[in-house]
Amino acid sequence: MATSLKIKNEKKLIVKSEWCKGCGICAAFCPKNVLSIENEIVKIVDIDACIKCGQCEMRCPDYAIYLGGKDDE
Amino acid sequence: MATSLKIKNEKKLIVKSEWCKGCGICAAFCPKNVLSIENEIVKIVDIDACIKCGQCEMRCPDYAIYLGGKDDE
Amino acid sequence: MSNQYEIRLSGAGGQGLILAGIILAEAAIKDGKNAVQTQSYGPEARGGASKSEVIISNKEINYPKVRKCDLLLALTQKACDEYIDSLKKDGILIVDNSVEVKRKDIKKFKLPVIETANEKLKVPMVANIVALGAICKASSIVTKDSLENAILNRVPRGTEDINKTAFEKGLNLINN
Amino acid sequence: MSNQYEIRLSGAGGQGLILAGIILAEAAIKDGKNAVQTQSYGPEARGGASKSEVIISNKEINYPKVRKCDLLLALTQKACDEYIDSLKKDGILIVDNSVEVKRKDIKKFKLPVIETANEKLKVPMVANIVALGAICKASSIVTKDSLENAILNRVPRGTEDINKTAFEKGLNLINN
Amino acid sequence: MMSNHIKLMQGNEACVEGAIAAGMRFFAGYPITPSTEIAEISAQRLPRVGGKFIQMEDEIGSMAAVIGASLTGLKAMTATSGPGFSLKQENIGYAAIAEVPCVIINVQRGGPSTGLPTSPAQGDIMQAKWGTHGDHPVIALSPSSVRETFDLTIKAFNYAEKYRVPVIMLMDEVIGHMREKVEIPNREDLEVIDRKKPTSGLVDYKPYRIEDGELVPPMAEYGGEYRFHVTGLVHDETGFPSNTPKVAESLIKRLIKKIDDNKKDIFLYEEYKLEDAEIALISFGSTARSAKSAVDMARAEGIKVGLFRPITIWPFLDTEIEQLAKKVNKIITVEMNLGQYAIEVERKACKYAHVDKYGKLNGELITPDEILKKIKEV
Amino acid sequence: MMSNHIKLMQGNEACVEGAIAAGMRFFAGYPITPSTEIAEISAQRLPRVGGKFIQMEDEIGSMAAVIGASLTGLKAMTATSGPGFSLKQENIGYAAIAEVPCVIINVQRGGPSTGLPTSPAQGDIMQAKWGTHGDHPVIALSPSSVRETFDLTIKAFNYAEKYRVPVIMLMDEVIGHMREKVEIPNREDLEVIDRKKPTSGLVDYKPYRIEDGELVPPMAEYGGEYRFHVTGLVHDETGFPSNTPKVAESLIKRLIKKIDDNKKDIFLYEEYKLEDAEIALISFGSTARSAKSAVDMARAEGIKVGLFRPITIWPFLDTEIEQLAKKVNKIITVEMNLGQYAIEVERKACKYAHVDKYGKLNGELITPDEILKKIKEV
Amino acid sequence: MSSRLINEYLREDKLPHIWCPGCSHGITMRAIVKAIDNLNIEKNNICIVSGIGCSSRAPGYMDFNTLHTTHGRALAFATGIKMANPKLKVIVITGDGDCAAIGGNHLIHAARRNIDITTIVFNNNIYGMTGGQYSPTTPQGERGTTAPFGNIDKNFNLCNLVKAAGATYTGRSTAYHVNMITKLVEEGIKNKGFSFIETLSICPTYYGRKNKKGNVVDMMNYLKNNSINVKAAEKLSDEQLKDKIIVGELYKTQEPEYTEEYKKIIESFQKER
Amino acid sequence: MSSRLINEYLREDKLPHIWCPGCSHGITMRAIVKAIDNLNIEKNNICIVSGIGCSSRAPGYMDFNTLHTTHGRALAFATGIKMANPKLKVIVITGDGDCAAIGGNHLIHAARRNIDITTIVFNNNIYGMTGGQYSPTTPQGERGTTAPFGNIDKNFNLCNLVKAAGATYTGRSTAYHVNMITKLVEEGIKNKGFSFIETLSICPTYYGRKNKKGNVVDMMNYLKNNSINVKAAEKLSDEQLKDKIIVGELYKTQEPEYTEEYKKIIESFQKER
Ligand SMILES: Cc1ncc(C[n+]2csc(CCOP(=O)(O)OP(=O)(O)O)c2C)c(N)n1
Ligand SMILES: Cc1ncc(C[n+]2csc(CCOP(=O)(O)OP(=O)(O)O)c2C)c(N)n1
Ligand code: SF4
Ligand code: SF4
Ligand code: SF4
Ligand code: SF4
Ligand code: SF4
Ligand code: SF4
Ligand SMILES: [Mg+2]
Ligand SMILES: [Mg+2]
Repeated sequence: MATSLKIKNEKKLIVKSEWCKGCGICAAFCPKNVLSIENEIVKIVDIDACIKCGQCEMRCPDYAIYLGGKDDE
Repeated sequence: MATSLKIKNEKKLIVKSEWCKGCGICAAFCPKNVLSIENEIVKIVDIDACIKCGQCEMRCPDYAIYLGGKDDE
Repeated sequence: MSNQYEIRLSGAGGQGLILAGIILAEAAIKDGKNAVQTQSYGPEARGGASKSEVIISNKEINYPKVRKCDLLLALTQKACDEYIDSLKKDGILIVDNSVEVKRKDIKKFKLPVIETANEKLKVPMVANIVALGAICKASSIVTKDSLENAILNRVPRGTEDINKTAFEKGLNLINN
Repeated sequence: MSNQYEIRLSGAGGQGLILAGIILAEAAIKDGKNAVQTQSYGPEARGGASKSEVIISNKEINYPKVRKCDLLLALTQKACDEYIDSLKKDGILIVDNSVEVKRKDIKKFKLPVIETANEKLKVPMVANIVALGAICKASSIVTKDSLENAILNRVPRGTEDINKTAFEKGLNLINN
Repeated sequence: MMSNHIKLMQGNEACVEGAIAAGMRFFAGYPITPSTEIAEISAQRLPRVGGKFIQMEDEIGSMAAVIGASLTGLKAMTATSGPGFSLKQENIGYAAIAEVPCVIINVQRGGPSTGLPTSPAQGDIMQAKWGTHGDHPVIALSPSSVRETFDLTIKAFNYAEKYRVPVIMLMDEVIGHMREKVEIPNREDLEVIDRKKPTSGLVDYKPYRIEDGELVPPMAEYGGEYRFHVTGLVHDETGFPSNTPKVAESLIKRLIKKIDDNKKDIFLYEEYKLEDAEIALISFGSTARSAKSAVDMARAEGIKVGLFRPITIWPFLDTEIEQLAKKVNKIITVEMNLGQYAIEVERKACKYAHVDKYGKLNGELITPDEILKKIKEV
Repeated sequence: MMSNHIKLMQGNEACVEGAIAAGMRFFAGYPITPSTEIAEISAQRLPRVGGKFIQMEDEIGSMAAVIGASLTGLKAMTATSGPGFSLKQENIGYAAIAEVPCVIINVQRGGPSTGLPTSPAQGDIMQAKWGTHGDHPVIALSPSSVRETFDLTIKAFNYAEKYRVPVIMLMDEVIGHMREKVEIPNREDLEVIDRKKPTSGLVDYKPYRIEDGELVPPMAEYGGEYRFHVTGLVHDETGFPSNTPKVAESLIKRLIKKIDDNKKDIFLYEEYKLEDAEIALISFGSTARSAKSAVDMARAEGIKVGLFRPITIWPFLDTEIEQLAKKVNKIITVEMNLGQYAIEVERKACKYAHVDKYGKLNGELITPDEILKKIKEV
Repeated sequence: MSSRLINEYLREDKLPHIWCPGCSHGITMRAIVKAIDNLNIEKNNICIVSGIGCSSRAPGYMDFNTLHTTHGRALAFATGIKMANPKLKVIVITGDGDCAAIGGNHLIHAARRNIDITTIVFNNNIYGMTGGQYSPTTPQGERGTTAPFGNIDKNFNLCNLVKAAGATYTGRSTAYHVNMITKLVEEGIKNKGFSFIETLSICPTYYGRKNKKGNVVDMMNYLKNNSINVKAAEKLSDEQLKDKIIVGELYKTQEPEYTEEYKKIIESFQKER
Repeated sequence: MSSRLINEYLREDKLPHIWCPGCSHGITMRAIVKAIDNLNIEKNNICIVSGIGCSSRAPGYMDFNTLHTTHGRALAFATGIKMANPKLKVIVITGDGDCAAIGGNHLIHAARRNIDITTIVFNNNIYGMTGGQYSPTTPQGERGTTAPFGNIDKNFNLCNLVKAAGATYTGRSTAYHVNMITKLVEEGIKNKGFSFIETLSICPTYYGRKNKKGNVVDMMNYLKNNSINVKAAEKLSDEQLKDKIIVGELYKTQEPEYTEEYKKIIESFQKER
């Protein structure tokens, strides 16, 4: 739980689609329905709703979605 | 414990000295000091004291002492 | 060796190409021919095969792997790029219409295999059967009856109809 | 090979014959000779060895096992019966006085080895050292000094005196 | 129409079908690529015929369970690949000295160690004979086709039961995984050999007593009429351990002799276009298929080459190879290793013919073209 | 007086002393007759020199622990006998493909299986080379005396470290258990070779990169400057798995070549009275002692016989045996098995000399008289 | 580009990894790396050891000293490493097949010795790599390719087994409870002794398909909905806990550590001189 | 002549056995045979399996179907036998080294499967046959030839381990408490499932000598004086139980037995036809 608290809000949600295998985990467990799977790849569908909780990053088996930014974590 | 009770009193204490290795267990745990070890072999030293409890037989690692008789056990 | 027909079915894991290979081989056997089917494996058994090969012949088949093939099916660009060179001159190439091909010295059929399965039939899983239909039409290596028979024998119970349809759609992708 | 002296020490497990063999070999080495000691094993390492063999030579020793021996020690009847035939004609036999021997063509020493240890010294464990004393006197294969030295080197600390006495008793069992 | 008996079948499947036809009623195994299908299909098939399948905790346990099951009278088999085959070695030696019939399938993959787990190889040829410690007998067979896998699995059981010996099937990934047209023979047409049971009285029964003129003792089963002791120690005819040099020598020599004296029965091989050949290829398993193609290709170019295909790998086809060497000028061994069978060939052939070897172990089946090239070189 | 350096020493003890002199600082083992003293003495000795001893749960674990320890930079050894040697095979193959230096002592006893646990044998000669699956390199040495056991254990470590290969010491019960006069050399007089460390930069470090003209990659250690990956899969010079046929072929070929190309350095043997010999005995380990006695006995009767004693068992002394075969008329191999080394000898010698074998496996050391008889027979 | 954690601790050039879409092995690997990051351990002082299996492929992606051994033997190799160089933090990544089937003996003996190794088992209740055979943790009645009629083998409770064998730290989490994995691994590494962390994992490709467990998300939801924290579980009856996955720190104690004890022997000789 | 029990159930021509004077293996062997006699099982329906060790030599003396296997593997051989012919009563005789060191994996897996095998371990806390090396049950601090400075390995509590692995019956007795061995073996055989009986044994030759435990009688007295029945133990504190040997029936439960479950699969196909 410590982990998600640490994430600061200036972070940006980044998708690395080359690594995405479209499993759907991130989308299913995003508390804000920010994500959706289209053509077996994750898509950000509602970035404004994103609360940067980091759950998608934490559960993505392929490290294809994460909160990044200048001062990386 | 069932075992020793079953043994009937008409049994005879028999030593098979060829098999005895003189370990001394029978003598040590005979409740009536019937046995003794001499020259690395068990000897019956006080047969009259024997209550035919069978403890010697039960603990002899070499089956060299036992209660036997006509109607073997 | 000249009456030996060598077929390579390629694409991504999960596209059912091993099953397609098995069905092709079984159809050939129904036709009274000899057949050998092989496939390639990923790390240990995982990963899944990305290609399946079938050799059909009237004689004994010795070397069981496909070398230069007479017919190549490629459902993805990657597969096509990797195997296109193994197709014989004047060989038959069946590719999904999403795939680009440069070679000219071959008989090329660029067909909406995946689209047919996904959009016409709404069952992506039957792309392999659509492809078999096309192969049947493009070559004459197995008879239509045997192939249909082999398909119906192998597909899961309850899916016979959709597969039959897929097969026919595949046949119809090539009109000559 | 003729200057090679072969010794077999036999008896029951637990009589310390392996140690005796080692001591003999070490004494020979102290005398500047070559020596090889081997032994026999029971089922896996258990059981314990019933014989120990030593070859002493001025030259390289090749075959390390004792064949026909020059000297046989037998502390039990069983051991004597088993090995008596391996003693060379005119070889030296040292047996405990409890042991019966028929062979005549040998130099026989029938000595109260065990009795000396048990009754004179009250330490059954030193029978092997008593025997070494007898061997030393009966043969001249190792010098008394080296043997005594070797014994004192090998026996457990604190038992030097009793072992020294045992050795001397052994020497004195043979008076010539 | 495809008859009921004609099927497209995978090599590993044919192995199980052959085994069941031979009477296998027990399988213990541990999954490993590329042999896993043998376990999987056995799990499916055995309970249907009243047999037993068990997945053990490892390969050592599998081999042990197979020996245990065989001692109760069931025909028993295990299947594995390189790493598992290495682990089974200790207990294979046990089966050899205790003379417990069993069949061990090794679908060879690229070694050493984990190596190339999904690629074919023929790198365990020597291991099949020498993998366990001490001199000991084994029989090893190597099929070249799916149908032959079926047939040889039956033979493997037959040899195992007849000679009370572990029999090893050296398949390879290509043969194990390829599917091929197979005509399954009728049950009635199959020769199935069962182990010989003792007939002696209960009192004077000795589990390892050899009857006059025989080399293999009849075998009772646990749970039957006779009670007996089995050990991996050197033992005499009573089955109890003995340290006597004579007993030891005669036991091990008999174990070897029972195979050696029956080579005629055990030697299997195929000759292809050897009648007038000047060059002989020697190859087995999947590479023999490539070699056959190469022979045809070479013949088409007028080169007089033929193929000798050992089916029995162990005992080594000594007399046959010597014969062959006398007939041809050159021998080329073709195997997916660095020349293991070649060692034995050289030993028997070197006086009579030049022996050359072609080996490869890059995870790919040797092609006919490569062989043809090699033929032209020598 | 006996000097400090002159001692009566047991073979198994000399093995440990040699190992410690060579720099062994890790031993993992599991007791088994007749090798147990090696574990016991290692347990006594190692902590005194700052080394580590561990008794593992079995032989598989022992072999694994030895490889693990070696990867941290320690010189590591294990010791066992037949059954344990069979169990170690899988991980010996791992050491071979991952190129982890280690020494495995096998004090041979009577096999197969539990066999004759307290009796000598030389039945694991072939297993030392072929016991694990797949083609792979090993070096195997066989001492004939207690002193040589000391020396060869040092050599075993030297080869292991120099060539990054598992080295197997094929002792036998006689050599392991006999006590003999030994003069232990001074530390300064011993040649001890340590593994070559990498010198490349951290960034472009590749654990299996071969420097020009070399065949053995330098070796870093876990916990040092470099981080690296080790696997039993076929791998490229980065140490990561690869399925490319080229990578596979070149890896395995290099593994074999690094030994083959250095045979000169690895070949050890002794020649005894061979100058004018018409008959050559070939024998190693304890039987070579019997053979030497037999040579002397035969010479005394005017028979021109000599002894060739292989000290290096694997790689096979091919050129030397061929040379020998050209020089003599007859060769007799003498070993406590049914003729394992003989197979290799036959292969190399058959063109030039008649090869006969004398083998025995009844649990007793072959005697000089038996050999003499055999000499007279041929 | 990828996140700092991935960039710093994984071998990015080896990614994307070979695991199937939705395989939870990637989730667990990241959670472990996160624990190492939280503990701030020097990368060169870490050695990660695995056996063979899908899970055991993890070390190949992790930028530490890494060792991919033979099937089932990771803990025996690791024991050699830890004994030889006790300053290394040794972490074993293993699968249910690797550690509990073929590797069971090394598991109980490493636990018994209380050697300072942290073992994390990616328990997906199946042999993934060889294609879906049942494992010693496949629940009774479920299917695998070698249990076509339902598995009759009882499954191990690995944490109980390892505790009975002598481990001084055990914990269980699931691929859904990622932060808990990280926390348990941190505690496991900190424990001077043998630590065992079981992570219930999902193999959609084989276990999921064979047992009709739905898609990847269904399987994750199963883990989410059927887990209960050990603290909460204490208050419930056995009946109520039936079919529940008890997660959290299960056992923790302190006992002499193996390599420290051995060090004392060595030191006793150094003093002697 | 010898007693009826010996005469009827042992192979008298193999006696006297090879065990050392005072070795308790002979006592335990007799106690087992007594249990069989009490249960009146047909000799041909019993199969006794062992590994390698002094203890594992027992089957050679016992007049049943007997199998002396490889070191550590008795339970795996026995599993094959029981699966193949479930009507056989399969009894495994093993040593602490044989079953808990090299054979540990087969032990926990046989327990897990709850296969109907009765395992009796002759636990003398040492490897007797190879000459006194420490075993996984040698108490910490004690000596063996490979633990010359005192054993730093923690020892297994075998009954606990096997219970955690899945055994449905466990019990412990000592070579002094002979009738209790017989009773436990009887109950173990009657239990339809995996039963495990630990008998604390004495090895005067190695364990006794190495650890200055006195003579044979002293060692027997130790067992006598330091044992406490599990019932009595329940009332005592951990402190009071320190260094005590808890004897008696330790665990008993009922669960599906492996070969019976497999039989159901076979029968389902027989019905099908
Ligand atoms: C000695 C040996 N036996 C069998 C195998 C085949 N094998 C590879 S991985 C594996 C099982 C892996 O299962 P698990 O450890 O649960 O890992 P997963 O793939 O499920 O993550 C098996 C049986 C092998 N490589 N080596
Ligand atoms: C594979 C293998 N490893 C080692 C041995 C050597 N060995 C024989 S018995 C034994 C230990 C026996 O100890 P235990 O089981 O406790 O029986 P005990 O002799 O104490 O009754 C060992 C290590 C062997 N025979 N086989
Ligand atoms: S969890 Fe990762 S791999 Fe799965 S869909 Fe989301 S981004 Fe793609
Ligand atoms: S950071 Fe949280 S809210 Fe934003 S996309 Fe990821 S899971 Fe959804
Ligand atoms: S217990 Fe048996 S062996 Fe021991 S002294 Fe008594 S009779 Fe002899
Ligand atoms: S039966 Fe009882 S009283 Fe009699 S000698 Fe034996 S132990 Fe003593
Ligand atoms: S097979 Fe299962 S465990 Fe292996 S990568 Fe795929 S999902 Fe993961
Ligand atoms: S060595 Fe120990 S266990 Fe073996 S027979 Fe002797 S006393 Fe018994
Ligand atoms: Mg798994
Ligand atoms: Mg023991």
